[in-house]
Amino acid sequence: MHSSNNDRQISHGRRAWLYLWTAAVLAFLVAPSLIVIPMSFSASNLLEFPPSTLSGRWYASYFSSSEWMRATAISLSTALLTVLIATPVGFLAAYAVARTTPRLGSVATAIIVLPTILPHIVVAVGMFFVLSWAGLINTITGLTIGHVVVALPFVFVVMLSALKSYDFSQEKAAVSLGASQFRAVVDITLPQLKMSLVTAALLAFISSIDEVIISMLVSTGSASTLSRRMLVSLTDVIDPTIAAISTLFILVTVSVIVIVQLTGNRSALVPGGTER
Amino acid sequence: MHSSNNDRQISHGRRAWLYLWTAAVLAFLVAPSLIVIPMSFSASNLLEFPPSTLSGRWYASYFSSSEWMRATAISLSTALLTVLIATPVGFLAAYAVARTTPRLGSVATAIIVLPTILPHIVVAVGMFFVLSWAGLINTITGLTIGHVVVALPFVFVVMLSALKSYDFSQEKAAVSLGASQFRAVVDITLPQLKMSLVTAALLAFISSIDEVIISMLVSTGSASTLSRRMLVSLTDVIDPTIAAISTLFILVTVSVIVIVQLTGNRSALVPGGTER
Amino acid sequence: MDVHLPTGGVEITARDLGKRYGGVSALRETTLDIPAGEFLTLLGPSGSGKTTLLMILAGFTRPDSGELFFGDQPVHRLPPHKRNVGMVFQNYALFSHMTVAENIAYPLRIRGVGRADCEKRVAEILSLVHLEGFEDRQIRQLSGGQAQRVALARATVFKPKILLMDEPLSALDKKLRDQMQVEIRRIHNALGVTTIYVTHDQREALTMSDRIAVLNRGAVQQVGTPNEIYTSPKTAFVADFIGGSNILPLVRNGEGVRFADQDILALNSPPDAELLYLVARPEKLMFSSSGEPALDANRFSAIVTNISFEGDSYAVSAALTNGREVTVRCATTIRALPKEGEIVTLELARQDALIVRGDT
Amino acid sequence: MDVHLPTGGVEITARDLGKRYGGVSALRETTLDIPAGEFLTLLGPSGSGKTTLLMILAGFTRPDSGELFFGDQPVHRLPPHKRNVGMVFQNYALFSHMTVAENIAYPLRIRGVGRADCEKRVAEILSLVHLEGFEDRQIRQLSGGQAQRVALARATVFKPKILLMDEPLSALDKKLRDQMQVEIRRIHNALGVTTIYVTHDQREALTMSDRIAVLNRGAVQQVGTPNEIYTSPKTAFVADFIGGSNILPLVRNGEGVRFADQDILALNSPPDAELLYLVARPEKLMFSSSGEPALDANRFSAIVTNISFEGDSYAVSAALTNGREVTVRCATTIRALPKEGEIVTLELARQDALIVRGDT
Repeated sequence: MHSSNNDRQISHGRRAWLYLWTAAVLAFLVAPSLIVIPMSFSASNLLEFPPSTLSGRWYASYFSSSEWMRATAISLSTALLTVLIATPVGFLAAYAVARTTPRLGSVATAIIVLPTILPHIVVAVGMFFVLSWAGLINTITGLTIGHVVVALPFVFVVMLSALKSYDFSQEKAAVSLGASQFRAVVDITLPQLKMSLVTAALLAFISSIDEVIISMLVSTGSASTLSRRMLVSLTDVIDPTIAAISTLFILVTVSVIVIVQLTGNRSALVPGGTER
Repeated sequence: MHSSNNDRQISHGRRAWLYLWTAAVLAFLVAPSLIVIPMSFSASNLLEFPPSTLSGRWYASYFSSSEWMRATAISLSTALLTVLIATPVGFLAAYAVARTTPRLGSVATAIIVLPTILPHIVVAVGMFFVLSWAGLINTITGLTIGHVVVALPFVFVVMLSALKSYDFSQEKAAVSLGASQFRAVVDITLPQLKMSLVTAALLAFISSIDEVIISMLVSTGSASTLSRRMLVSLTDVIDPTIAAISTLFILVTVSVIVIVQLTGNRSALVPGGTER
Repeated sequence: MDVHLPTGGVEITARDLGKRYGGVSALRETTLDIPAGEFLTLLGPSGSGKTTLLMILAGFTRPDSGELFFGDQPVHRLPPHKRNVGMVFQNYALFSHMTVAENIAYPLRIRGVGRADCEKRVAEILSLVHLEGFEDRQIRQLSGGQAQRVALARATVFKPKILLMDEPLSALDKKLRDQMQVEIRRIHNALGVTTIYVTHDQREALTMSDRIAVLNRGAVQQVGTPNEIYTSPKTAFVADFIGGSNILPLVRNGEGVRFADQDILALNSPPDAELLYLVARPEKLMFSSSGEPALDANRFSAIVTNISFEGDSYAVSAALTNGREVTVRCATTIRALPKEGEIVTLELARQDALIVRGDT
Repeated sequence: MDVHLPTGGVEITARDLGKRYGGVSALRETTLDIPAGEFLTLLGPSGSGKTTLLMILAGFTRPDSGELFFGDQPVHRLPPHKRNVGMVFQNYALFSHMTVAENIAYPLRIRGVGRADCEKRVAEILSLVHLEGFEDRQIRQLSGGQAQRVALARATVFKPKILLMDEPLSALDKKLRDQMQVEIRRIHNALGVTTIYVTHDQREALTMSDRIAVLNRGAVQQVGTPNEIYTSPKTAFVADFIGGSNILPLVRNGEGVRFADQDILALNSPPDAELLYLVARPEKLMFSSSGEPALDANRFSAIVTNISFEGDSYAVSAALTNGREVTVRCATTIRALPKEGEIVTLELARQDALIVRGDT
């Protein structure tokens, strides 16, 4: 579709307005996402942009607060549990869907991605009712169940798309060379999907850390997650610590994505990539 | 990759465990999402599953509450404004990205999808700071700006994927037949992307209706959106009206998706589809 | 070193193998005997059942009926990984996360062959396919022809008695394909393994095979040497699929046959079938010079409709009196090339006129 | 009705057209004169610059240098939609949301042609491409050949004086391609429009063209009629690309040339170039029968390395004394086919031996 030849049919003059549009859209999108970074270094007790004096006091305030630290610990352990459950389950579901008939596969896909299609608030409400009923409100178990439901579609979609571009004839070749079906999956398929599995796990991790609405309902008081506590703090008083935490969030997310991209690209040069 | 021949290499016996896994995963995913439906028809003041007596009282309670109705009106008008802004802007951005060089395109794409990559809570915090600064807290304008930032990536991704599978040589053919570049887009490209534009607009609509976290921060009191009010209600008292509203949410979302799917499939049979 | 290589082949016996998908016969009951060490090509258009038959041999497809023996051993119930059959896939299906040596050693590793022995056999087979020193290459660094050789090495390193190849050259360009055809035959000759080769390219089949089985719509039409298949096709489909042919419908007339009210002199007597056709290869049709009729030849009056220069020859299209178009191929050295619109007489010698039955 | 159809053609004059992408010449300075109404084919492998040249003619690519005239009108600064040139794309590029009639009427609609006139001209052109009654068909209901005809109709309905075709038959299978080649020539003859046709298929170029321009690595190698190009190639590239050829490197020796210490008798005197090659078509090499040397022929000793049966002929590979492999094509009726390993004498008559220069 896109080719360097195609470009040339729109002259640079005509493209100017497209560039302008794009630039405006980009500025509009980036500003709110990144404004917290300069704000977080303000020395003032009030929110300031641009900050008049720079300081790291709000970072200090975050790391020295036992409440924030506790919330962070809860977020991290829930996210880790979510990854450990959602990644293998999501892979197996995707493998089953990729190998079954198209009709059965699309029914299963529709059901698995249901929680991402339905309004998040509805899933949270349902989850709240189910967990209340099971007596799991304010437990890490309950929170993890909620987050797995949210994270699973991400793992599933990443693995399904990897399996769809994976050349299953390699598995078949392994079988023709004497490997059992199980051994072919372990020897041939899994090593080639390594990068996608890492990506899927990281996505599951981030989606759990980021989840607010279910956390809002099922983990209260001392069982609060980090993102829940941020939201609640902001609706009470304006605390610049939030800007510091948001900046750390951005740092972690961007690092993870950069790492995935870099290893992803390296995999095009060294073995282990899924391309061929 | 997938072919009916491939299927046959896994015998039905071996596939049984795959089916079981899938079924378990599906049940686990569907339950919390759909449990609100039976609950909403309970006659009891308490949450019950399964409900002992059926009634429509919680639906009546929703429709007769002026507070819920006001929240619904705010949600709907914000969503409509969001659609009207995000759809054309997202299409133009996607068109520009599709026609520019791959390098410039991928930079623009990365920036446009940034709000979906960053933790939602971070975007909400940044948006809160920006809107406070601009004095737009508790206004529909402020809320709409927040929702456009969230909805735009959806529109962009849908339109970009449509444009990537669109055969630009049709535009080129129109130019070779005497049409100006602009006329070629209007006569040839837009009519063929009709279905994708509708899908993108509906996605923008749903994403706005569904948005809670930005709404949580920037619209309070009488300016509350529906989803925000649901979340706040649940953290205060357990009000089964929420189950009724959730059920209505599911109904609307599923109807929209079914309509898109049906028209999408019809477009494969009648003109206007993007396939060829 | 090469002394260890010959693996020998084993005889393959297929009895009434059949396979249906839904209501459709992908392969009608097929019986086929393939002697040990033969290079047999399954040739046919897509959907002819050639791949289904290959997949039944490999064990990836379970036949609905029939029996299959490798030598004396019945294998039709054996899963594919226990059949000990080498297979080369259309897209090579090399393991992209392994080096060339790791790819080739994989079947040996599974069979628990020791490290030293493994290395020796990998080096041996790499030398056979002329890829000495390629052990540590990555798969993505290989050209199409090299990938093809690695796939061939991997499928034979464990000394299977049977080698299956599924259109292995279809992804290569013409020059490389010609070269690999010679290479594959050479390796087949060196190993002596019974080889079943699937292709839709009739030229490839003619060039490479000991015997060819021509398939159409799930049924074997004819099995024979390339020469037999080309010079004595048994059905109109075979005549048309192998080399271009003019196929003219015949009407039975007592002992003989007629075309457009004209008795036909033919090489063979009409076979016992309802539909009969005359096969005339384009290079066997001649423009009759003036009035001296050749003895023992069929003569047709025709009008020239198109002349194409094709470099080494002309392709002349001509409409016979009943409207049927035939193609005549003549050398560029021809003395009198007719013009478009000219009325000519075409001659087909009796020994070049073959009568075949319609498709079964 | 057909009286209205002929649109006539216009002469195309290209002067020093060149195009670079980054540091690479996609098209070196090219000068080309195409008389009104000619069917000219641009033939070359991918990356040879043939598509770049076509896109410059269409206006989609702006040349870095040179001038372009359609008749007397300079067009090299004109945007594509003002050039009034018909174009058929490789994938047809039919508007999939419009019917056949709407597709064909689109260029008329843009030109403000009235409804009634539109309908009349659509019907007229549909009858020319033998698609009467297809007006209301959807694009997705068309077969490949029909889509091809609609694309052709759409590109000619507004009576352009120039028609550009970019590998229009590459998506069709062989039988349909042969048929469409004849069709396209017929429509060209009916309209008289100057046609530039891009292909990488040498057979297609030989069959269809008035003249062929052979391109390689951005440069035009030779322009001539199919017969000239085939029988008198000027460079080794052209000889190799058009029909199979044996290309043997020559060494200049005074007035004459030598190959492997042997003086070569040739049709032409050596051209003025550094690298010289002998072109020997496979069908012109003969096995010399016994000891009676033909007068005026080159004789080469060779050892037969491979024999392939290809149905209508044998392809015999033989290694000359200096190791070079040549291919000899001989009819299946040959009396004494040599065997693999046999030493043979090959004969090439003087009138079949052409000396060409290396690629420019």
